[in-house]
Amino acid sequence: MKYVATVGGQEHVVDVAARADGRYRLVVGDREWDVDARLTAQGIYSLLIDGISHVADVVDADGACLVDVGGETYAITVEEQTRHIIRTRGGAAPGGSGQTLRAPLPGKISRVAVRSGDAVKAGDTLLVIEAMKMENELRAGAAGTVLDVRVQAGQAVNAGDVLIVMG
Amino acid sequence: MKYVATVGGQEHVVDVAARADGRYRLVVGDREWDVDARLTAQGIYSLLIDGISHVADVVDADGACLVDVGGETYAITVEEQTRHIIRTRGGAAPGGSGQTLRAPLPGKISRVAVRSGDAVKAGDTLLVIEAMKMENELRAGAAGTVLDVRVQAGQAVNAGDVLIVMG
Amino acid sequence: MTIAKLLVANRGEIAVRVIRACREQGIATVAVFSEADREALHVQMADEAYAIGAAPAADSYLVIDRLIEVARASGADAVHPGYGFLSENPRFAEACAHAGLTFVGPPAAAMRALGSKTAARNLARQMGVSMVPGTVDALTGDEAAVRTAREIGYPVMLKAAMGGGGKGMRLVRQESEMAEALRSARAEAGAAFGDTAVYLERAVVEPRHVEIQVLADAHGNVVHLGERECSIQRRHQKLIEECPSPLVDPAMRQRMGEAACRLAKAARYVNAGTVEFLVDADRNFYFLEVNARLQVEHPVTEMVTGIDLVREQLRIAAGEPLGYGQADVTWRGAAIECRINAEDPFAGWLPSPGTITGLRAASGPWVRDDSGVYEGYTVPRFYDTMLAKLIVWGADRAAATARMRRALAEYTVVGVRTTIPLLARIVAHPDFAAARLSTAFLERVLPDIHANDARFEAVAIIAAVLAEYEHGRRAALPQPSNDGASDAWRRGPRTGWSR
Amino acid sequence: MTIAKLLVANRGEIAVRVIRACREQGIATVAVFSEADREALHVQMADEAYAIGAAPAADSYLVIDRLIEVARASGADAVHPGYGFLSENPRFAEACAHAGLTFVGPPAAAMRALGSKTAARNLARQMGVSMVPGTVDALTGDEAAVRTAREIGYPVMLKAAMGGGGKGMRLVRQESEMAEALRSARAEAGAAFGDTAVYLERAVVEPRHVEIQVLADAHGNVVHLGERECSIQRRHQKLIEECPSPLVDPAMRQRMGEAACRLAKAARYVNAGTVEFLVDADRNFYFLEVNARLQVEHPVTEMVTGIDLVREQLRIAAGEPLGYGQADVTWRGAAIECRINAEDPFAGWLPSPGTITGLRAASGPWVRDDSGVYEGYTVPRFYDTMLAKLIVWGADRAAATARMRRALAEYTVVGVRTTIPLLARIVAHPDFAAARLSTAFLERVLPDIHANDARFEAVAIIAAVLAEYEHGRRAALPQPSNDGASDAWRRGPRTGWSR
Repeated sequence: MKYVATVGGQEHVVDVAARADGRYRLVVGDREWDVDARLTAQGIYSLLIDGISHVADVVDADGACLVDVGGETYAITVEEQTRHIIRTRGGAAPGGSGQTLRAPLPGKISRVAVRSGDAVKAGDTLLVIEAMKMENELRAGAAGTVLDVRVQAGQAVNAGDVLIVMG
Repeated sequence: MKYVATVGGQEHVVDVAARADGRYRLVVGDREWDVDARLTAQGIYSLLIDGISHVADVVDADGACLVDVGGETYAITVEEQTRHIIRTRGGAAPGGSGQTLRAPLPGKISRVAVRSGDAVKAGDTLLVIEAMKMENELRAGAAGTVLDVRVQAGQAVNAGDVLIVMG
Repeated sequence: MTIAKLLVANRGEIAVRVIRACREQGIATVAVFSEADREALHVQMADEAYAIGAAPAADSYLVIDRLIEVARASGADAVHPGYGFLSENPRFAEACAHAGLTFVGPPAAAMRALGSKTAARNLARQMGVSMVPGTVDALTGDEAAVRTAREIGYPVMLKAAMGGGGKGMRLVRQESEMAEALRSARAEAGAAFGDTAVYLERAVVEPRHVEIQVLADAHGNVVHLGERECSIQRRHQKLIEECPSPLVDPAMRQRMGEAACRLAKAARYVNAGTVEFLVDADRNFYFLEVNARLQVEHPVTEMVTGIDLVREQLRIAAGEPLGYGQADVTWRGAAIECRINAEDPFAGWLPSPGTITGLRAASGPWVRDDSGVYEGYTVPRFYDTMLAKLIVWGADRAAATARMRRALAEYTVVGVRTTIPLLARIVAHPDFAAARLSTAFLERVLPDIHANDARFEAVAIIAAVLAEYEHGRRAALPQPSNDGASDAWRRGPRTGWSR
Repeated sequence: MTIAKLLVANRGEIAVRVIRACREQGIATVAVFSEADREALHVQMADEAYAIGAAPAADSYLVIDRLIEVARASGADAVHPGYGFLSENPRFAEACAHAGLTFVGPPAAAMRALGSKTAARNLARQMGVSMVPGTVDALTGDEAAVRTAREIGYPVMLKAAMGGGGKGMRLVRQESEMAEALRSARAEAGAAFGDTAVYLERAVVEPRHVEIQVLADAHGNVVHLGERECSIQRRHQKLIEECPSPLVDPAMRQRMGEAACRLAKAARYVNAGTVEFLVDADRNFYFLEVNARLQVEHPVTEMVTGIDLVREQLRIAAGEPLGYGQADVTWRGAAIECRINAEDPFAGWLPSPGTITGLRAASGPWVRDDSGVYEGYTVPRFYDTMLAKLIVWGADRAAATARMRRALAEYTVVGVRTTIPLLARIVAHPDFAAARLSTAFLERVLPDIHANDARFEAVAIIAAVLAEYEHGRRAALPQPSNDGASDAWRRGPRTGWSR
């Protein structure tokens, strides 16, 4: 079974085969790995690779999965190779486009700093969202023009809600 | 929905109804209870009853379930009332009969103290099963005659295996 | 007036901490919970628990009348406010007194004399405790703020009069920042303490934060339990605290302790309190404020002195004398506390509410986990982000540091992002080992600290692909029967896969 | 000869304990595991882990050659044996030495002089340490046993020469019981230690078990860390241990400590060791045996002295001097340890292997959980039943006792039966509070201890019926899609129900 794993913009082709003894044979790029892997608890994996013991936590985070191992965190997208080829030939990028500002977490809009038509430069405060008793400023990632403001101060929003559309 | 809960030989008829707000109304015998119950983790329940906070662990143990609450443990059998009526009218007793000695846990038979035909009195050692580095003596619960010995020393057994049949 | 049943007017780990202390003293406990907290750990651990209102604290944990009502109805004879919320609100202390409830904390009068920073600064001045120059009273308006700032010179610090934990604090580098700083400081102060009053003082550059723990009984006995250093902060929120301070020697400890006790006596203070100081590069200490309550970081003092601070609070509130003097207080070894918050330090410190799907707390020798959460718990978005406090003790600071590194490496939280990876990097940083501490520590070392390097990337890829692979295999399996499915729900999951 | 990488020749909580100490010392760790232990916690916590054979210890954890082979192949330069298994086997110590591996424990010679109880009794006699009358050497045959028993008079105690933890011990009340007692004692000793030798001594009636912890470095420095009382036992298996002993005052501690150090010096003992004594009703102490290894109950000594015993073992093995003397050893407060075993004390103490489907360990102030298990772990049936050790510290014995009651009430293990309910009842028993302790304590109080009373029966019925009710409702729900099912597997369970 072949997959494409994308981490940090880098794509890796990974071939997996389960062995009779519950171990796995993986080929990542041109390197082969013999892995003894167990799911010891929900989302917590014990991996023995060439005698080295790793504990890796794997959780889904919209589309990608987050892997914590050895105190490091990696955001990795894994797709079956065939699906990956089809999708990339199609050319549509995964996830939301950079043109819309979405709520990164549920909370309450405490202040909106722009209105539609405003020209903003990178780093300008667009709005402030209050969650868990902290005011979190959301700033423009790049220069642009505000096309539409979908929320107003005092409004409660859920993670992923579109807040502002930029042009 | 009506159930029969059996604990310590005592049968209790229990009527349950879920409420809109996620609470429950139970009638046990002639007493009514308003219960706010949550499954906060696998097998661990938080119950608020008249403001008193209880944490109860409920696990299945062949047929019955074991409930740990407030440092006490209760073995309780719960059946739908209709099923209970049918079964009891049938008259078949639940669980294994006292005539057979079954292995209480997986292990290895380290010694068989009787052979078929032997007459034994209550408390006589029938056999010794070794598990977790301890020798556990199984003794006769009452006087009787050994009809059949199904195992021999050195043999590995699983929990529930019939070891000896008594008459 | 012994205490038989106590209401805990708080939530999270501190509510659990108080419940544990009560249980050990044979005191029955009453928890209160908002609509968001029905499944919180403190509700499960208390003997009784009652709903007090909607999720926002202003509609539940801050509603004095409701708390008094529950205390009365449940037959409680005492109230512990924890920290934050109403813990330093004299009106709450008075309401308890009027209702005949023992308030486990200082009397309202002492709270007024010390709990308000401005009042405390007045008293400290009278008692000859050195202070950072600034306004003694709350600022009346923006003009006054600008005027005073000009007098004492920028940078200046805005602080909430009722403040604690850095809420409502703002550093103002120049006059142009003053208006916005005042607005947000007042807003935050209002939300956190129900009082928008703020004051102003000169900002000491790269100070160290050192505080003295004080215990005072109702009979006039006052002792100090030495200091805690809490210099590692972000936006005035403490991240890591330790006892003793690597900076403080016995002589300095004695001087700071005496100043703190002098202040407590002058205010007729009773119960546990903390006197905070700023310490400059020349080891001069300046009075900062008094926290008229239990501190988040109280455990490091407990581990080193062997004194159970919550137990002492309960004894003092019940009118018992301390029963020991300053000479009986001894310090052994070193303790460090790390605050584990549901924030992602590598994604702009965004709060990370959600369900904790996996949890393995650190444990073992001299590791203490003061937690408010459990596996399966959903962290609500309405309250502060602290999940747990990880405390370690060691024979010396080096041993405690090594132990904290070990414990942070063990501590596994799956499902929500936490500050653990950042804390691990801080504790491993040479500046931490060398105790090069100041409130600017974090800003200074953050550039050396990276979200991750590639050393485990291959392992991560393998884990991710195997998860996806098994995911696919599972999906291909035949469906379990109704019984199978519901038994799984009932008996606990098959963590199968290679079983 | 500093230690860079250490192989832990053990499993369970003690392997985890050693790995933690190594991590704190910057020593890399190598775990070994049998076929039954691939998913054990020590395998996950170590830096490296290697399979060493089949599930039975005789085919894995007791195979000296295999352990040496793994140590060599992994590049380890030291071996820690933990307790039990090969920890007191001089042939293992020698095999390590021959392979150029530092053995973290006493030299083989000292082991032979003390590790064998019969040899130790000879030495103790020479050193003038008082002893219970009995045979000095291993019994040659049944006749010899019967003869000696007649001489010293019944009741007598059979003990394994290589013994520890009560394995291979039998009380013989009269001659008719001798044959069966010898048979089973030898069988148990053979299985546990690979040596069937047993000896015999007079049984002291209702003795108290008090032991002295000793530390000796390679340079002739020997100190004792005071005593532990381990009188609460079942079938010579310790259940609850504490430090200090309520019976021992400073003078008695000094006398016992000096006797223990004298013995250690005479045997040229190096590393951590324990000298066990029986104490009779008149507070006379009799030498019992030496445990030439780390004890299960070492944590209570650690909590009271502040000395990390495993760290000291590693330092001593590396050739470092202790660096402190007897006068530097101080004791603060009291500590208690409870052993949490997978046994059902209310069902004939039957071992209860199985999967731990739910686990909430006790935590918070001065609570230490030394555990070898985790939620989702399946307890194998091949090894001893100990899951974890729960240790608490308090300012005095009363505070520690109250804390242990609190901690045991918190400790939740779902899926396997444990000794927790019994431990909770013992710690709550008036005889425990009054320290009326002896090795007969358990037999004496068991009649007062009941599996349960009816006080929570109604709540239990409600919980059981609600579980069944929701079980039925779930079964009635439409099946989740493939994706739903596998996502649940992948993301962690929906603990839904009222969510």
